[in-house]
Amino acid sequence: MSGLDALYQELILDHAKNRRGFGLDEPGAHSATVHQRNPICGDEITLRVTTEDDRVASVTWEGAGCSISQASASMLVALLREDGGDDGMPLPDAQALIERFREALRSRGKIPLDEETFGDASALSGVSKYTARVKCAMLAWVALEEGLRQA
Amino acid sequence: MSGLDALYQELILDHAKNRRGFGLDEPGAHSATVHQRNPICGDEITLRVTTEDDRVASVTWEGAGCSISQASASMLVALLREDGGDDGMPLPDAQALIERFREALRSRGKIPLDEETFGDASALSGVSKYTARVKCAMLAWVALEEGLRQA
Amino acid sequence: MTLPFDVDVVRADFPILETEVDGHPLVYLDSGATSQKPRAVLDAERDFLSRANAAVHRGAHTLAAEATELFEDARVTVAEFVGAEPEQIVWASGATGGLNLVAGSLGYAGRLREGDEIVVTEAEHHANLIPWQELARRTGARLRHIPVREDGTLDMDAADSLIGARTKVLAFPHVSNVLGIVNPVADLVARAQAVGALTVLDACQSAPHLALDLPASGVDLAVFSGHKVYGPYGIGALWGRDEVLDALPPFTTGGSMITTVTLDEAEYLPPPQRFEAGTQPVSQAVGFAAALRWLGAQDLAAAHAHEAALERRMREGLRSIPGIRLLGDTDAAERVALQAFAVEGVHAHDVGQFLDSRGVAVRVGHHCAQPLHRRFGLTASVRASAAIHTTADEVDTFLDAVSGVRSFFGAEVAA
Amino acid sequence: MTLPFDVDVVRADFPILETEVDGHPLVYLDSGATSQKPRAVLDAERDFLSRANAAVHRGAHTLAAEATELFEDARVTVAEFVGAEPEQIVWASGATGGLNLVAGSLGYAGRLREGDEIVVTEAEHHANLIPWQELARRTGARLRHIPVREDGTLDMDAADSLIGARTKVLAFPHVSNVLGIVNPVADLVARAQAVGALTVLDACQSAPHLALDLPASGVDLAVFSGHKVYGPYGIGALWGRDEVLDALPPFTTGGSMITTVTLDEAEYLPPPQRFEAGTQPVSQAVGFAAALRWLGAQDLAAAHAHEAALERRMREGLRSIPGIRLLGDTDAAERVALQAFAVEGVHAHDVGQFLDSRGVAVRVGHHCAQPLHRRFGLTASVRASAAIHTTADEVDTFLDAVSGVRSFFGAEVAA
Ligand SMILES: Cc1ncc(COP(=O)(O)O)c(C=O)c1O
Ligand SMILES: Cc1ncc(COP(=O)(O)O)c(C=O)c1O
Repeated sequence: MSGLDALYQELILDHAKNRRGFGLDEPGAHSATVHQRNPICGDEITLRVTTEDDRVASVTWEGAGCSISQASASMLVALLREDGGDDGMPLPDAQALIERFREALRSRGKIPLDEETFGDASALSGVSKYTARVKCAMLAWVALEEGLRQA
Repeated sequence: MSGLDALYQELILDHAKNRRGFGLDEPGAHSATVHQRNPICGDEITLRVTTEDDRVASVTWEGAGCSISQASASMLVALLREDGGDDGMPLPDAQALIERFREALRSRGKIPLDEETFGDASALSGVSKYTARVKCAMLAWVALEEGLRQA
Repeated sequence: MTLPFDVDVVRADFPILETEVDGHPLVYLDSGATSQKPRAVLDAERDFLSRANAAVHRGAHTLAAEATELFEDARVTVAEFVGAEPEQIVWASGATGGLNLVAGSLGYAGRLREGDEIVVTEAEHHANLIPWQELARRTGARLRHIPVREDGTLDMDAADSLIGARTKVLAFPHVSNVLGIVNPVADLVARAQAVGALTVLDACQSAPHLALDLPASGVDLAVFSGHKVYGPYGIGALWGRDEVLDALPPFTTGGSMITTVTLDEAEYLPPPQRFEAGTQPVSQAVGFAAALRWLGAQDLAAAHAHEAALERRMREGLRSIPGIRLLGDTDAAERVALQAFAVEGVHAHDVGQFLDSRGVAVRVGHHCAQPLHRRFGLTASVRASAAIHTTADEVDTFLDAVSGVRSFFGAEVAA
Repeated sequence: MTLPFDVDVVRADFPILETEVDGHPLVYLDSGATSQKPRAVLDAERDFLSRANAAVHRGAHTLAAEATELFEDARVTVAEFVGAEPEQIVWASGATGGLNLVAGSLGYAGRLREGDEIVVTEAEHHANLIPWQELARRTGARLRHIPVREDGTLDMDAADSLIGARTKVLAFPHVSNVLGIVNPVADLVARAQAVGALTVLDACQSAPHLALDLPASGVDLAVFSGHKVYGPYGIGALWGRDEVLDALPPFTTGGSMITTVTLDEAEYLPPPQRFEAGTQPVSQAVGFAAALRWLGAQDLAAAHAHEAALERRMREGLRSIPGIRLLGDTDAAERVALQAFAVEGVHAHDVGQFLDSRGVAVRVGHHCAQPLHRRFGLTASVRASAAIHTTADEVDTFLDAVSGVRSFFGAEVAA
């Protein structure tokens, strides 16, 4: 697999086109809406997180950007939905997930994202070799981190 | 003669100690008093020129600085006194002299100052090889040039 | 000595062009962001630092005298490059530094007040926009903008009504760093002169490609960066007419720009020193001059023809690829070989990544021109910019790569 | 890896030290003005420019990513050198650029007004004096000065009464570039903190010679220049505490320091980017970091001991020559190996010329410290300043040359 194909796996191009969680839902009692921006390339995201009983009840978002940033946001939503089940993911788990994701992406290819933990998002492993693209992949995750702090 | 001895000829050290024209005389009907400064080394000169009938009647000065700047001012006065005789040097001659002096000093050693024209000041020929010192030697001459413009 | 123009000979002067990216030869089409440096520049700086380095204008010792001479000779070379006198050249850290100096100094001088107007264009690089925004905010002046038409040219009718009695400053780019179009300097200057406004030219993108005669251009002040004209980072030039520079107070202060300093007060030297506080980028000035001498030794008429051919090849090639939208697509204006474009259905960042995998280095993003992108309904675009060392083959490699973008990303081709 | 300290090994790293002046080996005692550059610095810059050069923070292509990494790594290296975090390091064109940034930004922020006071010392370099004069003039604040005593130390009693409730800023040199004396940073900071004043440290002359821990020093902001720490021209560092930098608006504006820009308004990035408008001196940052890494690889304890021995040898040697007057002649304070002096009956410029004829490069003039010279009744002095590569033999050559000055110029020896 060439470098480019490793970076842009099918799964990524698919998530970039069919974006899970795209479109903000109505805010709940414990909601935070966060705007994040990558000043270098102009990528933007508005992410809304709603918590209930110390769990992530819902995450939705809107925004524009490169396929990596769009796919990453979509994959984040998919992951939270799958792993959280009907009750939603406990907040500490979500925070830990973001932390591990960041660590892997900053590892310059040394720490892969395992599929067991990260689901579809594990396809983003290849990004960590492209230091200029790490911020794209992190955008939604940083927005969620900030949202959890506020919600 | 070493470079240093060529730069600091006896005549220069003598003029630097026994400064001709040092001490400002009373201004006349057509006098100008000019202040010049070399901001790099702090050399300063205040020069007063009095003209009469389109001739340089008198030049006096005060100031502090390196031996080159002091000697050059002293030699300028000596030259004007000798060549000007009792009536003083005609203004166009003085202006031409300053112009030729500048040209020689900026020539990087290519144009010497001949003794016939420049008298004692011809000992300043060596300065033209030391670009950082040209300004020191020019100080009084530039002040006179400015003074003649104003007087 | 002028060399006959041979792009392969030119290329041999640039060590970095031997680089490979991912197994592909580097195709550097990002000279609009920063140019590569010929060996002559690297050598000049290193030689200076290994042989003559010393603080300039401050010492009597041999090294200091030699360094001062090389430094002032560099000013002469830069002045000659733009047809000016050395006393009219102020060293700045770059174009941004020069523009901030001008705007900041006008502010300190109290030259603008409420009711006054500053006119710029919609096509500004942020460096020629934000300093004027800040100046306007501080002084109460109003900032106005000459709109850009759909084809990328300036709306000169609008300029006519915008530039008037209240206009105190007109600042504009010689060549926009996104559109590549040469703006009508003489027309703009004529309008400004009619109302007595100061003109400031951003010559960043023209200096590497066009012959400049700044005094003849009619503008009052102009800036350009060394690092975009094959020279070092950290240095640029501000040129100004004698009487214009004379009337400006210093923007920054410190050593080497003064005559007398007491604890409470300082007197300043005349230009250019008045604007050059502190230790100057000496080796960079020497390298900057080496770059301009290197450039001046080329057959520039042939080089310009070469670049013009690249420009046409690039633009026509892009036009023929489906789903490509050119920014500033006009044949009606003179241009430099720099073209921004958008690919339908694919984000600029992804386009850049794809091209990079073929060894092609382009710039993606807003290129420090957000308002201009907004005017075209975009947040980002892709920009290819050529230099004197670019070949037709490189342009073809670039075009071939662009042709493959949409299918790689599965973007549907519009009907 | 730390090398055992051997001055000959160190010297071999500096190509320029092989230079001859007038048939004499160069004895470079002007490092206080600008330091010479070790080969590691020349190589790092050249290597960067030949291999990885591209605009940073602006491109997605491979070269741009590599350049960005090297550039940000350089920031980490500079931060480590002063014990700080990378986000606290702002690139400036030099110390002068950094000090103007601070003074200018405080002015734009409206942080000073009539009745406020700015305190500096009588021993300032013009770079840490004139920007404060200008700020005072613009805001109506008053500029006050801690006097220097006859022995060159600061009059701390006067400082006590000067620093009070009105004091908003206290700016002072870590080491004066004329006196070589290390000022009592902790004492001064304590007085400023007691009244809530901002402290600004000019670390130009300490950075090359002393271990710096800026966060621990207690000051709020500090500056130093790359070219005085064995690094390139055109770059320096401003360090600031997070909350201090956070509260400052930008001084210059342009590309790469913004988030959103419209035609009328711009939003700025947090520090350090907020203060870094325009293309940064990228290769210089890389060279600056190479200089600090080169320095850090030496046995610094041994190097400092070496320099301390040179300092004593120089000062004691000068003291023993008749007709020499030392500026700041005290054993009571810590010092660096930098000594200014006057020769009775001989102008500094002539002294410098004489030393130059023996290959000895020193600085003559007011060293951008006119008020301090005036305080000692002088307009000019001679300054010898050593570096890590200076040898005891070189100091002896210098002393021997100084001994011959007065007889050459026929200055009578005072009784
Ligand atoms: C104590 C001190 N402060 C400030 C400066 C100014 O530094 P630069 O000229 O590198 O900006 C210098 C050196 O010139 C200095 O010695
Ligand atoms: C048109 C234009 N103006 C100004 C600038 C700013 O130049 P610099 O970043 O070198 O200061 C640039 C390049 O970045 C430019 O292309």
